[in-house]
Amino acid sequence: MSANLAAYATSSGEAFQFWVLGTVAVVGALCTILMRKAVHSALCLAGTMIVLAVFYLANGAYFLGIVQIVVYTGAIMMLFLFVVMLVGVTAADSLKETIKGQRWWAVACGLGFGILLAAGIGNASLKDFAGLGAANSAYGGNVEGLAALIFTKYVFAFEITGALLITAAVGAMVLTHRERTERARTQRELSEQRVREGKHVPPLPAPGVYARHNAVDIAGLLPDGTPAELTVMQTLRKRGQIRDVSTEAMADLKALEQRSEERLGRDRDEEEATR
Amino acid sequence: MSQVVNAGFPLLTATAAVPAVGAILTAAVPAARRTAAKWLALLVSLATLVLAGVIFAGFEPGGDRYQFVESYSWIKDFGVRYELGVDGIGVALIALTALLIPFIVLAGWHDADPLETSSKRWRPTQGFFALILMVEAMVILSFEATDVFLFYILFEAMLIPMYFLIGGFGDRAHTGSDENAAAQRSYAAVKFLLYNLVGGLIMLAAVIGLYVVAGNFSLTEIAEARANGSLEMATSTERWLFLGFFFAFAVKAPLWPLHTWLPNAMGEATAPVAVLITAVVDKVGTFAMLRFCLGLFPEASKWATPAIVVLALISIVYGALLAVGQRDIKRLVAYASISHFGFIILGIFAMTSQGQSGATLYMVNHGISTAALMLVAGFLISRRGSRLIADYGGVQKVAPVLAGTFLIGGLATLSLPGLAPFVSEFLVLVGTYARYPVAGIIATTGIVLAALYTLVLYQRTMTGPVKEEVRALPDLRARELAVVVPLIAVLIFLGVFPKPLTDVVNPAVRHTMSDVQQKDPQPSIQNVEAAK
Amino acid sequence: MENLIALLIGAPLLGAAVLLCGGRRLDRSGHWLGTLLAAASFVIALALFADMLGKSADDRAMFQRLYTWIPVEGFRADMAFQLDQLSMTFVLLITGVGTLIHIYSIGYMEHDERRRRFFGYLNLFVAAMLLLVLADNYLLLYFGWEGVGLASYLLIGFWQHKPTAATAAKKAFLVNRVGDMGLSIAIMIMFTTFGTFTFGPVLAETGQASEGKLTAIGLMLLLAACGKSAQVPLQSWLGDAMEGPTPVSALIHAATMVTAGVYLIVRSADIFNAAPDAQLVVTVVGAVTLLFGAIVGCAKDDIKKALAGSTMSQIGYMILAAGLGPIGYVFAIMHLVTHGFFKAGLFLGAGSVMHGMNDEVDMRRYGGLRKYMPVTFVTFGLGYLAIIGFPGLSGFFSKDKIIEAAFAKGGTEGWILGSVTLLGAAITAYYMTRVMLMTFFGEKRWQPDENGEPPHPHESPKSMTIPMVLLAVGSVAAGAYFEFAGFVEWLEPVTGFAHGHSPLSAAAVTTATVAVMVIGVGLAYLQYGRKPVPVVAPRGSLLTRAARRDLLQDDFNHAVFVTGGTHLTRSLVYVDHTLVDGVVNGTAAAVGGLSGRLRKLQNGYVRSYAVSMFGGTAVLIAATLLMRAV
Amino acid sequence: MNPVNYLYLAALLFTIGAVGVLIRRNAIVVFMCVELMLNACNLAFVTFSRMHGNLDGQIIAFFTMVVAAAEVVVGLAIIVSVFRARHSASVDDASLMKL
Repeated sequence: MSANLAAYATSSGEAFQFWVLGTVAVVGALCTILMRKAVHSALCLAGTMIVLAVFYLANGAYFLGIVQIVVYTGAIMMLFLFVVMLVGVTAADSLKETIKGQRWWAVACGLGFGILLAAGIGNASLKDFAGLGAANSAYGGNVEGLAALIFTKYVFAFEITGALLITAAVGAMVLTHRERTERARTQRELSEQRVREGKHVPPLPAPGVYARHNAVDIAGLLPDGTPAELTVMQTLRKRGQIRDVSTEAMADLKALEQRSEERLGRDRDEEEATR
Repeated sequence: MSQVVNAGFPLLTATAAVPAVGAILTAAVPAARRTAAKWLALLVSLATLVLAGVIFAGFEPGGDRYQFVESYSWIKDFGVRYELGVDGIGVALIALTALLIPFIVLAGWHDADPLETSSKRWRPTQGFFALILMVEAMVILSFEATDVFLFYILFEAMLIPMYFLIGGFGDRAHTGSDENAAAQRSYAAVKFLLYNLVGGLIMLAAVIGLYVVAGNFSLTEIAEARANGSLEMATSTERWLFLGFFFAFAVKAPLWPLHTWLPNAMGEATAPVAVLITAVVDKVGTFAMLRFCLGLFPEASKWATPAIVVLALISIVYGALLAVGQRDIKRLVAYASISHFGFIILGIFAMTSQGQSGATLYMVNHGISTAALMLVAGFLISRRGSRLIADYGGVQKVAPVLAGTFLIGGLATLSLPGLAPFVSEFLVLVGTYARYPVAGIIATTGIVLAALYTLVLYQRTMTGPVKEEVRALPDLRARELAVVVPLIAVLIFLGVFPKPLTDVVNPAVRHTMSDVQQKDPQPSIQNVEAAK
Repeated sequence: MENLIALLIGAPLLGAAVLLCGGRRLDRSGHWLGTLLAAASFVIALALFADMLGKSADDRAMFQRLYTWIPVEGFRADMAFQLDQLSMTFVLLITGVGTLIHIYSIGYMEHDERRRRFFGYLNLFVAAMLLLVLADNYLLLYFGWEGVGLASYLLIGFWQHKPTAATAAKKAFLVNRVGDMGLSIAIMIMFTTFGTFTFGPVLAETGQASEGKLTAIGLMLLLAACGKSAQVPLQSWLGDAMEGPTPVSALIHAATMVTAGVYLIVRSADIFNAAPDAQLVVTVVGAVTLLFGAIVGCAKDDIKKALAGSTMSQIGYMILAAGLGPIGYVFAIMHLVTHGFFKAGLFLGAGSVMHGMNDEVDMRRYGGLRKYMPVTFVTFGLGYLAIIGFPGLSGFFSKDKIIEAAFAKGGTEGWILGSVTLLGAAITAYYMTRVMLMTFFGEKRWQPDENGEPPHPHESPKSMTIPMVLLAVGSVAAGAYFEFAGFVEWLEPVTGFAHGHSPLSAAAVTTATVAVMVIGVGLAYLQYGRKPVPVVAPRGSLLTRAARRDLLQDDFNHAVFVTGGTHLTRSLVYVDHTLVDGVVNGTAAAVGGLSGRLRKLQNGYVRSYAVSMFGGTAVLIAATLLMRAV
Repeated sequence: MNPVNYLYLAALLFTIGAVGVLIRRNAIVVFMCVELMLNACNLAFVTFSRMHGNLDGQIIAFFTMVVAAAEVVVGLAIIVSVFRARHSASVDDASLMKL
């Protein structure tokens, strides 16, 4: 797609691209808000963003299109994913609404808002559009044009956003970083403490790792079949991400016993029959 | 008056600035130096008194209507000016305010001492005196303001220090638990604030309306424009604006049925603060009726007069009857004040020279007489620790000087001739009778009722057998005498020789009468002697 | 000489100021100072009197203008004095009797620790009373009028520790205030009618005013006079006022202050002359009070209250005379002066008796005192003879003239008024004889006081007896002196004088007067001289019982004004709290309730707030679009 | 095709984002929705830039991205802190503002 063409007219190719990718973008957006797992939402959002990057390119904003992919989708969304991991990637949100009427109000407002926006756009006289050909070629290209503006007209705003970014970086560090206020206790001290308190003197019990699950989030079962939460690591316990397989295990056990019973019964019957 | 005169020393600004600066300095005194704060406050108030004296002496009764004029542009876009000027009424009331504050400070000397249990860094004393001085500054400035907007700002701003004075420094003499008293106090303070805020809001609407109609805020310019016909105002517009202003002033004054905040506020506040409310701050309301209601809306004032006269009469009789029924000394004085404010408003709206002169004198005299009565009552209450009349009896026997001064304060309240309030009350009555004979006669019953509540109060507290609880009551101390004796001296002086006051008030009343285009009713017989 | 007028007032005023502000260091000398200043005032009065006598009859009035008291647009009240023959008469009476009573009080109040203050109040009273009679305008008169009311209040309640005294003082002031209302309304009407309230112009212009206005002024002045002079219907305070020390009763509530009403009416003679209706009401009030007081006086066992009833009745005579117009004014004043002498003497005598009887006031517990208190007996007896109108004594001359004038009113009115005055004279003789007999004659009925001490009657000290003697001399001689020295001519320039046309000859009236007097004395003798007097009062007839209770006036007042007023104030307090305050508080509660509901919208959920924001944005956009569309 | 369609798309995405902010409780997802709204705006800016024929719209979009990046950094840091303290990333749990 040549720059000139993109500048003042929309080719039928672009129209096709718009309708296809636009659909993808909307679906992605919808999935973002409807997926129960945050990680799925993030991935859907990333998809929408990539589609938007294509649209930027189609609109003659080459620099922004690349930045959208590299910075937004590549960096920011990945940051999201990191946080999702930290918070618990497997955690699925309940989509059940807890505030009375909230969902209906939200949808109603959204509908109304959207209609109003559309009405506003429809009302505006947007029939003529100039195209970017001249603007992009004035300094020899889109990037050069942007640079000319950023470093002249918008230089102060640019400098201030720089300051903002640094502040944000420092702020994020301050917020998340925890200064250790006391010396970390050595392993020796920890074990001595355990002995003194008389709790868990031996190492903590291992999780109930089955071959089938191969996971550390499954509590080991006590002899009566109830899960021992102590066996799961602290982080997962706090997140509430313990998978309880006790009922499953009990059911398995029961089935096993029944099967063996049957087997034994059949054997006995056969014995009796043979006798 | 449109030309701007800024020559010379800004005396009016200085008179308001001295207490304002004094308030800030007082507030800044370190926590440990309480006594220094008190003396500072007293000195500042005395300095203000000196300045007020200079104004009083320098005011030329025969000169311009507004004197000592200062005018500076303030908010250009809306034509708001910092414009000051005093007429005789303003001079009289500034003098009253400046005169009373030193006594209020002196009377409240120990009212805001921190309790022994309170923290060392807690500095109520500084705050108390600073707030009093701040109120003084605002009240004085509001008597001087000839710009409606400036006046409105002060009218409202005054509420803030008053709120803290009422809610923060209650009477330590109360019945029931401390928590209960604190709740009552905060109820009273909030009630005071709400009533006055609602009044102020309505006034704000009227102020804006006035701006829309007149295009500026200058009292002198608007009045002049109205007088020479260059500013036409539709009848209904004028009436609505008048009502907006009047409502705010009627709340402040307070006029029946907007009076119920006063007994609460005066009952719960300390006696000096109660005096501050009724003798100083409330005067802004009646003063503003004279200056703004009559000055800006003469036609509407005349239109509303019958209704207002009726309300004022109700105030007089109703306030007095309720005073008779009170069991609490300070609430009794509060209801008595409501009755007196009825007289003041009656005098203003009788639209006769005598009535308006009387009303103006009444404002001054009521301030002094109520101060005398209330402050002595405060001394009494602080001794016994109770506000209930029934808790006293026979005080006259153990503390004769206290009882004597209390009686004189009471006699001033019931307008005994020879004491200042008589002159004003009689003028109001005569002025009212001249225009509305029936109203005059009804108002006259007020003098019987005044005697009733005053003497019943005196009889129940001061006479009779000495009650056990009051047996050890000490008589007035030197500081307290220093408060009461000058006030009584002023009462007697103005009672037999009110000329210094009438000299400054008369020309102002003449101007007001010409504002409302009213002439005194002439006697039915033209007397040679009287014509002279 | 004119400049001395202010000094008349100034001397006792100075005394009052010094004594009341002076503090304890004056306790030992204060009474001398007070007496001295009162005497000084008397001396000044004598000097002015001498000066006045030297002038021609029409040129005797003197004026002194100090300064303008209240200068207001269209309203001027001067601090100015007028001393004419009428005022002079009063000034002499006030300062003369006042000085005597000051002297008497030195002895009477000797043991009271607050004697200094008592003298201060007495001086204050003298000053205020002088102001009242010297004022040259009604407003200044009002000043003095209230001033004497205040002094009366302070002196009745002098023994404030007694609840009865404090209540009596309050009652006196309040009832007087009702009268004062009349005076202030009268001044207001005057101001709107004449544009002034100075005596000269007002009285000179009465001819031009409408009769309705004048009648209104007259009635209002009468209301004032009723309050001050204890006339029906405002008489109820006088009996209670006897709670004050006896010298006070003598000076204020017998000789001077209570006669101020008479002064007011006589001073306003021109107004009343032009308002016959008002005059008629005046005479009716006088006649009713005359009988009322006399009946009450017959029933009281308290010696001072009996005398108080008598005072009321005698002032009734004066008011009646004043209501007769020019034929009566002079005699009203004449009776006023003679009454000042003998009633003051009687009260001082009563005080002397109480002084010797442990402050006992019940006459049923006296008896046979003439031997123990000879001076008191003689002086009291002379006063007694004077009041009942024993021929040749002062009361005889003055009362006889009033009775004569009453008949001279003419017509049916004249007959009725004349008969009433005659009847009054008979009752006067009766109750005064009763007092005399019960106190000084008969057997001893003395009872021990509450401490169980029996009384030891003794003659009072010289400081008390000398004033009594002097007053007795006045009681005996004043009438004859006035009769023959030309009292009528003295006052005529001020009050005017006219001879009435009596249907009865002067001799016939005199004979009738003496006859009814003898009948009254005789009846009393039959009842109290021949029979022993019981110590405990018998139940008595219905009238007696009513009279003991002041003919139920107090009961009426209590039922109507006190009880009614209490209910009214109570209900108003309730209304104020619930209704007036309630409306406002109700509004506040409504707002509070509404905000309580609205508060629930603030559920703290960010998302909920976000919906509001979002919805708000939508509404804003809609509004913008609509505005553009419009 | 008229480029106005891009604007309609932007409006649609913005609305979806807004609704998402309102109905999701997970703070991270809420943030994602905010990002979606910002992106929708950017799309509008870019389209306007094309319509007007100058690059200012793109500049604004660029600044939006920068600010969004800063916002995300701080916002996520806050989420992490809150999560540490309360073991929850639900915005409904932070409802201390109610009376």
